[in-house]
Amino acid sequence: MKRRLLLLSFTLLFLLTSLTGCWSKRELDEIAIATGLGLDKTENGYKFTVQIINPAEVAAKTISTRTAVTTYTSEGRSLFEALRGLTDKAPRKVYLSHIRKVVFGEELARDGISETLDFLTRDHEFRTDFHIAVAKGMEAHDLLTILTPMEKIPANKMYFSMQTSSEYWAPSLIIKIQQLISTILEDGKEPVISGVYNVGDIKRGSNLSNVEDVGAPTDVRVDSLGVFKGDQLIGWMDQLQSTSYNYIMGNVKNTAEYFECKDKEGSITLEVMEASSNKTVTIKDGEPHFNVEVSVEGNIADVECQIDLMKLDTIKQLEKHFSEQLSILFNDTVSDVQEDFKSDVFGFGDLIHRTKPKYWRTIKDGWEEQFPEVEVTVEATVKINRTGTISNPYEFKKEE
Amino acid sequence: MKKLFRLFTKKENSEQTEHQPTPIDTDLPQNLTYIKNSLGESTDIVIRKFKIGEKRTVKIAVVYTDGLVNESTVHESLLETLMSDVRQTQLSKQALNKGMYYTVRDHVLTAGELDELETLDDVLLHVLSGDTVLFLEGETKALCVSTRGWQDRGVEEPSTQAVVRGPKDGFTETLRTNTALLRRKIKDPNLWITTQAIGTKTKTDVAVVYMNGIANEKIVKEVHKRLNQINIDSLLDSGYVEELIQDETYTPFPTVYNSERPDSIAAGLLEGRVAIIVDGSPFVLLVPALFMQFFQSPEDYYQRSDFATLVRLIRFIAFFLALLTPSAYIALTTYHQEMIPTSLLINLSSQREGVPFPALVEALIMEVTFEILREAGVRLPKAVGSAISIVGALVLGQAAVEAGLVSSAMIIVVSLTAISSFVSPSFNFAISIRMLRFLFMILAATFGLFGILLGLIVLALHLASLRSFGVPYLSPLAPYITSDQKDTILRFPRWGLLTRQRLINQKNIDRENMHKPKPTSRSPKKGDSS
Amino acid sequence: MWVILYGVILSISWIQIRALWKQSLKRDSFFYIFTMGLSLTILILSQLGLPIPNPLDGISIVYDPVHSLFQ
Amino acid sequence: MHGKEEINLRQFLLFLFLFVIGTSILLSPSSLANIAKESAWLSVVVGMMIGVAIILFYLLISIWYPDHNIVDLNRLLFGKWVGTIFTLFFIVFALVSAATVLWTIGHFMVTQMLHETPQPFIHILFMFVVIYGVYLGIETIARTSELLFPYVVLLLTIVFVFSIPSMNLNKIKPFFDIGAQDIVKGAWFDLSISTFPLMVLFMVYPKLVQEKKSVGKKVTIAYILAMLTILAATFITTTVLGVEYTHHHIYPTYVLAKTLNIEGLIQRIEVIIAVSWILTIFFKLSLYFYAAVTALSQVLKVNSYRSLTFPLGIFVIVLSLIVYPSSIYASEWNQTTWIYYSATFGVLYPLLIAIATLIRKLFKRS
Repeated sequence: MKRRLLLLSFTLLFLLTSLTGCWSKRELDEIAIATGLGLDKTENGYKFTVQIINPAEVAAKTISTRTAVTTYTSEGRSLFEALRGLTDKAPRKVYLSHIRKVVFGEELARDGISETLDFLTRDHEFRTDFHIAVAKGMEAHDLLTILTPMEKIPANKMYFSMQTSSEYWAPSLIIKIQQLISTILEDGKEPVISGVYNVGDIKRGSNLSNVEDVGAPTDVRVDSLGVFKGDQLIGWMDQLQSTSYNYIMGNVKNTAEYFECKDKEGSITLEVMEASSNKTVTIKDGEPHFNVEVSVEGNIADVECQIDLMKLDTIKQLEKHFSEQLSILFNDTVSDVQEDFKSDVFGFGDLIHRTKPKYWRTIKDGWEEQFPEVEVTVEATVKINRTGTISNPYEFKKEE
Repeated sequence: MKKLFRLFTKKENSEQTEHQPTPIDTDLPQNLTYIKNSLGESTDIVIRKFKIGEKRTVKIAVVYTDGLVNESTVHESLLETLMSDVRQTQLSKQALNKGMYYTVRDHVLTAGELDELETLDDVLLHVLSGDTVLFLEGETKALCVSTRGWQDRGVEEPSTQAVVRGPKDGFTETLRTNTALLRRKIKDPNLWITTQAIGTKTKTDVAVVYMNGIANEKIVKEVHKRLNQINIDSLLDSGYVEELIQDETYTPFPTVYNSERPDSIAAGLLEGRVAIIVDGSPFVLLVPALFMQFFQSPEDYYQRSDFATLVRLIRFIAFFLALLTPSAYIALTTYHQEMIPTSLLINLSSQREGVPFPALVEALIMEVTFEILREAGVRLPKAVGSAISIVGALVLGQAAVEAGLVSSAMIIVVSLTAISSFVSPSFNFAISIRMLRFLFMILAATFGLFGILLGLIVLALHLASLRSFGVPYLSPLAPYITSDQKDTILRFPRWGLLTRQRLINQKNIDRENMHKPKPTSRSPKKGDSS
Repeated sequence: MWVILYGVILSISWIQIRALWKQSLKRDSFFYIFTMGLSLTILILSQLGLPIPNPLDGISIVYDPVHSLFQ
Repeated sequence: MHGKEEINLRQFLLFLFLFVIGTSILLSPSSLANIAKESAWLSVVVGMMIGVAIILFYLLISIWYPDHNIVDLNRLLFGKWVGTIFTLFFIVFALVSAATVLWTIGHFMVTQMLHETPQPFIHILFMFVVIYGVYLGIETIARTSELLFPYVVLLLTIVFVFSIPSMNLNKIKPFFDIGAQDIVKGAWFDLSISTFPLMVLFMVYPKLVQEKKSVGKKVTIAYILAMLTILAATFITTTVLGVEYTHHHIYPTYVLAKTLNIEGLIQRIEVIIAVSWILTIFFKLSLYFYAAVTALSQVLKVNSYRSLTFPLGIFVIVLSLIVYPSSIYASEWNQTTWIYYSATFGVLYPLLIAIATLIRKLFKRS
């Protein structure tokens, strides 16, 4: 009896599920996979641009004349409204879980991005593994229309070039949403977001002919950092500043560092293999003093001036020279940031909070005004490990 | 179950009332007429009447079934002795005084097995089993000589459960051959065999085989009890017995193990299990059967232990693949696209462009097609079978993709499932996986991974609720028994397998107690100390 | 959808109650019918959009003083 | 067919483990990060220490009364009428707990995985599985727990181990900055979800704890392991996601798994957390439900608790549909009422039993 009852109940249950289920079902050919998302400000709301993959083109084995991606744009008073507004333009439901890149238009970034961040984390379709960037000096919408060579999907191109450059090139930095939100929420810390901008003509970039050229005249670059205060963009760091910022934050993994030779013509380039930074704070007379130690280890990669690398002394001199150069650069950057942006992107306030919580409580409210005045010393130490596969540079006779 | 038993007991009562055995009459012709009438004058029944004795005064009749008896035995040790040898021999008077019946019984018949029968029903049964029955005029008893001997298949290599390494003999349809095969493997007085006939019409011999002292007595008793409760007209294969004695009727999982391999059954007996051999079936049953047993092949014990463990792991993986691949594919592609890596998702979705059916229907079409092909492959004559199924699969698969009916990823999914489902060393276990697969597909199509997970929980609950002859089906995993893990998923080296499973036999745990032979040690001191 | 669900519930109940009745477990079947009736009534009422008192609100009322005490 | 059902000590310990981590592994980090901020992990440690004392107390009671489950105990100590009323309170507690747990799983599925599916149907499907399990009996559930437990551990380990590279200890600095009051508050909240309800377990199976001599040690170890799992979940989520981000999410552990990405090889594995959570919650819900059904069947003196399983299961479904009107109500209720409600049964009630026992002993002596 018991058996039969259970058998029956489960048959009925299966019947129930099979007859009525499938609420959340989306067949693969019913969804439009979005890889890039652009958010812009308009007069009365937001402009929402999605870059959608055309799977048949991406996976196609034959060359066709259609593009691998399509962008759709819609406007709405809120982001969700704009997203739903897409349904009358896009033939399928836009699926956001595979977004690789979210780009804010500069105008929106300057106005503040916190409202959009709410949407980006509240909606369950968004994952957390996409990169965030700001379109430098342009609308996110325009940026997303640029077609890129090699990588058929432009958002992927941005994603991957950022991924590689963050590993091998100091100025760029990957920012993910969870990091961004924590930074905005927590006291004594301001965020930076990497900037994306185009080179070449935008109109040309959105045409398939752009990728048919060997040189691809229009392309996308990812090497600059936008400084935020709270959730508002207030300015851009140049490449050197971005590099220093990453050194100070300990974000650098592997990069190249160019130095002028001391007393001689030419240059030496250091391949940085390891870099770390250590920030400490001491309080003297109720004023915080910050001390940042950046230690850099690397190999000599490229020597373009005549020096004797085989001498231990030379290496020591080089190390000293490099350390000085870097220290100057870093200190300049910190003071520039303090003066120009007045935004604590280095997280000095957070450092006090974490290490000296009691003191932090006393200065917490005035930190914003206090930050530009605090004393920061950055000290860089460079260590050279190897000199590459050859010892001394070749002495080629140069024809005058 | 209870209802089932009730059904049997009812039948038994009605059977008893209508059946009354007919005694053997002193009148020989009357007996013979009765036999002829009972059997409808069947042409394969041979009745030979003649007279014996010095003066040829005693009428005698020999009855046997043509084809079931060993002709030469009947001729040489029965007819010849009776008709010619008896006359030539001088029997002592004392012997003759007792009457011809006793003379024949004690002095004449040279056959090994001899029985006395008192009712005509017994006579019929023995005649139909291949024995030869002698009637003497004026006697109420008949002599039954065992002359069984018929054409049988002979011991061949088993067609299922093939192994690369290991014995290649398989059970046959003849009960005696099968018991002999077991005896040849286990020459121990404790190998006990009891036989009973089941089936009111077929009178099939069913033998219960177990190792006395090793097998759990409770289980042996339970087997006998359940066998005695069977009351059915026919028993054509061990499958009948399996279905009638299993603990749980409504389960897709087999709770009785069957094998064609004497080595596998012998190993089971030595572990303390009970074997049931049914005459006429080369498949011998083994109880209690546990879930883990269906992942174990006899070959595991003939190969090196590390390899055997690896193979068992592969069988587990294949089990889950066979059960879940289509449903996981459906769930991922229709509900959880966020879990598929982007590039793979793009590929999959480009394949699905233009496929008219939802993923579930697509999967069902292909799975059902595969099942049809498989069934056809089994039923078709061997010569065409494999060719047709291969061509069918290739052509159907290829054409279906090209026609845009299914996506090519689905073909991969279905083939992976199909191949995985044949990895299980036990055929009937694979069937249960195949059935459950469809349920999981429906669950996946309605609730995605949540549905699959709930299905798995229900499956686990169901498996945990099963018992095979009192032993929890999932043991030794649940309830977990540490000492039995040595031969469950892992297969320890033989030196680690010196105990028997806990739940199957409670008393006689140790298999053997000896030390591992070490190679002759080079330093004699060390050797001495060990 | 709900109709099918009610169908499932009722058919399962029917089988179970019949089984209980056959074993002449009257007490069991009475409480079966009682609890099932109660559950189904509340279910139907909530389906009809009638406000069902939430037991948690009741518990909250009891514990509110405790909470304010600790606060 | 079914005699007195018994489970062994190992199965009891598994129940204890699964019961403790049941809901808390996914829910606790968020609320703890809200209450105790950077010291959330410290709250769990404090909770663990208090918790050990509490479960040893439960153990003591069940050693006093090995043959009495909660219904017998109530009748024995408080008399027929008062005892029955106490039992009814207990049944309501178990049913309400079951309903809230069921609501939680439904809400989780709807917000995170099955967005468009109506929540009632998830409740119904899940509860049907629970009813099936309870119908098959506690032995079956115990065996199932033995079968599935390795998977729960394996999956959680995968998530935890792969999160280690992205941990940043700076995110939980400053240590000990928060007042002791808030840490204790956090500990209490953690106990209210994980430990106080354990009373249900000890009251329903008092027989088990008699089995072996070292039972106290084993129970303590199992409990500490479970709390360490919660500690790991809290610690890792706060160090990876940061305190603010953690408490802004309802299911931070799930978000944690979402952020995992090990060199592109191991990514998109949040379903692992969902799977292990559904498994643990299945056992927690089954145990609550089993406790309610058996207690009720004992009060009503019916032949077998099985006959009440299905109707009461439907009742739990109905209850789960109305208990929490929204997730805000849920978290509010959990933090303002539940912590006292569960403490009533987790602390006050055992104390009452202890006092009653002492009084009884005194009376007997005199």
